[in-house]
Amino acid sequence: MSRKKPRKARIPGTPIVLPGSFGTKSAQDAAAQTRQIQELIDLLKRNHLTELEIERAGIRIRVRHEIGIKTVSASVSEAGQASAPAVTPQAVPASDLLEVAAGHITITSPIVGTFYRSPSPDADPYVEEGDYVKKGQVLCIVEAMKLMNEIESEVDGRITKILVESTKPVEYGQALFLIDPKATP
Amino acid sequence: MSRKKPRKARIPGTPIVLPGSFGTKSAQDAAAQTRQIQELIDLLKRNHLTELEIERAGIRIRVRHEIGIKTVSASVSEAGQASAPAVTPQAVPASDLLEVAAGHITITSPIVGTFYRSPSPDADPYVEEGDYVKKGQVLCIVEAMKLMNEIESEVDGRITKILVESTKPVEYGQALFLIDPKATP
Amino acid sequence: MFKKVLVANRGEIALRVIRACKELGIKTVAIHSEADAGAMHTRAADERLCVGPAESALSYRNIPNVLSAAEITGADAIHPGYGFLSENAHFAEVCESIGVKFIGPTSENIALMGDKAKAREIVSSRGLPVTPGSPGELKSEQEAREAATKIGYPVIIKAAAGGGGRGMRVVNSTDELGRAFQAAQAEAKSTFGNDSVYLERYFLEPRHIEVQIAADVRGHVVYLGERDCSIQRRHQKLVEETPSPAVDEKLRREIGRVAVEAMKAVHYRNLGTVEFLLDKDRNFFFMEVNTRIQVEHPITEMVTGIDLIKEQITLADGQPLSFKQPDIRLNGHSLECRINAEDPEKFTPSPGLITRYSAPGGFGVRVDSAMESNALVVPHYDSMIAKLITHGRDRQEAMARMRRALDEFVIEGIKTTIPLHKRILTDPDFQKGHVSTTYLERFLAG
Amino acid sequence: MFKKVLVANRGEIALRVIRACKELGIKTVAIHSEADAGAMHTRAADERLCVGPAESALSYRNIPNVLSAAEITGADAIHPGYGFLSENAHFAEVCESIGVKFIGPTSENIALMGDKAKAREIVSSRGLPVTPGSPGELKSEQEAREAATKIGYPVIIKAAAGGGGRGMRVVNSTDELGRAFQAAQAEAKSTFGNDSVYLERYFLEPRHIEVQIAADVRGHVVYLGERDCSIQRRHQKLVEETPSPAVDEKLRREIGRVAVEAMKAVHYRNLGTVEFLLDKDRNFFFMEVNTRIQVEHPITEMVTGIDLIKEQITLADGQPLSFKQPDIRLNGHSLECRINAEDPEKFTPSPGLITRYSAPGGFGVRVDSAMESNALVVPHYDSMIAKLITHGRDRQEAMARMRRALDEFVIEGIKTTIPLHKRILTDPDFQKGHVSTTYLERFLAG
Repeated sequence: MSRKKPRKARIPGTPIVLPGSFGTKSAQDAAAQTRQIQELIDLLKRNHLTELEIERAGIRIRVRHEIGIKTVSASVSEAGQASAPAVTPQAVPASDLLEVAAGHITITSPIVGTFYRSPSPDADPYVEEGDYVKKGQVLCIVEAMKLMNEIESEVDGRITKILVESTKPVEYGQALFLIDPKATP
Repeated sequence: MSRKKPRKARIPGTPIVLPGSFGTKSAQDAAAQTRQIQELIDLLKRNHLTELEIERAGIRIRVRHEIGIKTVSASVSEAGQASAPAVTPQAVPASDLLEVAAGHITITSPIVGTFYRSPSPDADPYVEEGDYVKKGQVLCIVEAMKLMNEIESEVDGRITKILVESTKPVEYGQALFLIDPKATP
Repeated sequence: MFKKVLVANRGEIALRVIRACKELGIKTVAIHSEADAGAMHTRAADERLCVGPAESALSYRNIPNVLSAAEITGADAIHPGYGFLSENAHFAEVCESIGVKFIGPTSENIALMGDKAKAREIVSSRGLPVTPGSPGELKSEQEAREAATKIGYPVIIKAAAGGGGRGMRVVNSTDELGRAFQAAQAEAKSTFGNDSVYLERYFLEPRHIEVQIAADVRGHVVYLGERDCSIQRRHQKLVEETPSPAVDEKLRREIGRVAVEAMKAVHYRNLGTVEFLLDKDRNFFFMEVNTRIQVEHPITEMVTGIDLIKEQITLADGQPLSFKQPDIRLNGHSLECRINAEDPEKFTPSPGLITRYSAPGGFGVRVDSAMESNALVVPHYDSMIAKLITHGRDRQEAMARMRRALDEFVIEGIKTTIPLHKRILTDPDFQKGHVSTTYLERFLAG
Repeated sequence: MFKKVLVANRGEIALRVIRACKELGIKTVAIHSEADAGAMHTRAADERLCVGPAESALSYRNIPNVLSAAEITGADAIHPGYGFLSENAHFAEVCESIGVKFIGPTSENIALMGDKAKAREIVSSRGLPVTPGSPGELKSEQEAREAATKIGYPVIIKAAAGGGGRGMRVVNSTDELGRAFQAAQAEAKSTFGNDSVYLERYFLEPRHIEVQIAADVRGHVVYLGERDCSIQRRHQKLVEETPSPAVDEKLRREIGRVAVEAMKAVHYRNLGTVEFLLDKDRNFFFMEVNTRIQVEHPITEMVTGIDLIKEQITLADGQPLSFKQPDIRLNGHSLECRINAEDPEKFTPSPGLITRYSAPGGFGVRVDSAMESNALVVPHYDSMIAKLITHGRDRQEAMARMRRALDEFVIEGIKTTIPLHKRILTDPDFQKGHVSTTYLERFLAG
């Protein structure tokens, strides 16, 4: 799980992958689940929470409300038929997280620090919106404790949005870039 | 309003009358109102309340859950087109209250005191279950502060249930008798 | 000791009394109106009983029903709280006559102190300072005019049976006297059923200082410091504190001594509050005695550590005072904000459903309230829904704590006076302790 | 004074620190893991920042991320709370090196007191009473055998880097020693990464008595009374109180003097707690020093009136102590019950959604908690969800108040230890104050 690596240089960003479906078994289940998710979203909003997670009978639903970004995202992962353990100290593997958005992959910050779009103040930015990038290409730097941590793209695709201004602080897990993995030059 | 009379002998009981309908204007209204009432009932139960009353735009809804008797009763009264005053210190007139039950009238205690079924320990009870009673007939005594208050029937009918044992304490508004007003000897 | 106490009240004070009884191992009976069925105080008690419809005259003030409730539940004492029957001498007398202990002063104490003019007369006759005014009831406009001329304008005409600002008229000059006298008399008659009025000097920017006293059946009387209740709107207190920023140790002892003497003079029993007016030159004058536990009693509890409700109960039981005068040490400073279900600017009542309620907590914060999420604030009674009380090592800390507690307090679904309290607590005049009974009026206008 | 404090913790202690900062007019930054996004402590702060995933090693204990969070938010001090990084000398040192004030003792204080054997040695060298035991680390089984023979059985082998009962073995006779020594060493190695162990006399039914001390940069040290934390289950405290029923004024002064001397010997700064063992004959022995604010600090606040978190902050700022030894008066009695999200009989964790939360209130009741209705108790951290603290004029009143407050406390949706606390509070032995560190084990078995 790349997002659990301790701070070091060249930490690749953690992509959030959009799945084809919620992974439910039937249309009925899907409808029930949608309702349940809606209820959770309501509960979330009503209580001014930013995150709510419920795990029951192998289904895990997590609803999250990014107060800064003002979008509601929901993720569902199914742990199969076996009833899930009561206590799950492990975080969900990044690849199981789903972004309910326009089919884009999000590159998030794996550490807390200051976001820089270029290697030095007078250098050009690593990337601009609209650029095509390759997996492994450096997208930005997050500086923490005087160390420059280069953040790489984990996919090929096109930068559709740069979400943070250069020199701004970023928290752990904060979305930095949106990449369209289906775009080709 | 008889229920507001201060304590004195021969206070007639306060009947709770069952209406034909909720008095709504259309089927649609009725459905919306039913939903609203259901919501209130849920709110009531969820919060372990015994009573909840809402007044808005001429509609007044009151839901009540008698913890002792374990039934849920709801009452609705319509104050016409005029918007109701924000503050209504007046109690609902007894005749507007509806008992959602088996078409029976409830005789309640207008005072706090001790319930006696007979005028003296060695006398016969005023009435027994199954008896036919006339409007104005004494049904029982509620003793308070050494004063014997005779409780009369406000309707003709048949005593279908005596709800309190003799010598037991009763609170204000406590149901004492159920009377079937449609029964004839 | 009592086995079972009936609490003849509702809301936070009913809950307060029930809590004290629980800690003393005494069973409790809650009474309630139909509007309060399921209210928190009824759930907190061991037994509950409906005593009438929403109108308090037919339920909480309904003496036959309240006494019947005590009778059928076997309660051996009644705590009246404040308001309702708490200062009803007839009720206290009937309780005594049927062998149910009234937790409060004697019916004679209540009757005497209920007649404000007479109370002033007695206190004055002992050589204690009372506000300069007519010696007793004013029989005519002429008498009023003579008294006013003797005392000097401005004067205030008050109803002898009064309270809460009703039947009061400020008179600035001889021209205004005639009309004011008649108006005050008429209002006294219509409000209290008694047109007896008296007259006092009217002070500009005075402080309302009151002294908590406690007296046992042996006649020992102790004072528990003062409370400064100068922040009032239309004679309704909003913020109270102890000690008063205007009272030093020497003045405290003087006022305390006067309060104790006044209470001894009338053979007072149980808890009571002696109200004084403190002028700008630190002269103080007796105003009246409140023969009940007061809304703002918690701030005295915070600085003395003494549970005043428990003390009321044990005193009513005939036990001696649990402390002597030298035991009373005032530790730190305490403030109380009364949170009302009202628009914080227009002061219109705001009853309704509380959709979310979350009270502040932590060190030095006390909340006395019978509210919770999904509770209904019914429109039939007083609008006060919570008392927020803070304690600190000094006034600065108590104020800082109050500000952070007000910030934490969440009450949604209705309007409350919390925003007003936040404004007061950040006002430089308040922070410096520069307040009087006219402070709030100016503050709201400014 | 600090402008902005980063609170490197979560739950009730994070909220506690934020409240203190608010009252001091200091801005706050909350950090949180992904599992705690939206937790109450994050909403109470002025700023909030995610520092990692649920696992505390990658978030709350993640030194680079925590320090980066301080850096990018411009915080000039960090309060570590308890647990997590609070007793990490390396963290304190790095804070100092980058110019962010660590609110707590010096890194040297932490490092020294973290080595329990060395701490005992220093204290013992000053002629202060320590539990009879090996002078320092035991290099071999043979050394352990000699030390045990000299001290007399039973003895207890402890990990030098230990805490919380890990790496401890009671040895009743010479036969058991070999196996116990090896087991303790292995467990110390695996738990703390350091197989250094030492040995002490093992007492039957001792009391755990700890003394709160505070020290400023000028070297003034004051003690703030003791806390009796004898009620423990597997070395986890459940109920604490002050004063201890076993400590009178004379003993308090003796233990206090020893605590102050020990802290002066190591040039201690800021707040700390000196733990003692008190045997049945009222002999007391130094055990160790906790170099953090403790969970049970509120009971000391209740009886002294002093806000210990604020004192930590002003001391870290270099200000002198806000009190001298004679200012410390213990008013009344205070108890704390730790409410855990656990099955009250099997002690299995009970995380989940709190469907209804209603905390007790009123006089003498304090709740420190970051819970509310619809809050989620996440399974990743400590199970303590609330501290219920009561204060009374005496032990009787504090206990009665605790019983009624426990009755009022509503937490639905998960299991809590409230039923266990109710049982303890009504147990005759507890009520008489007849407890020791073995009390709870017997109570649960009985």
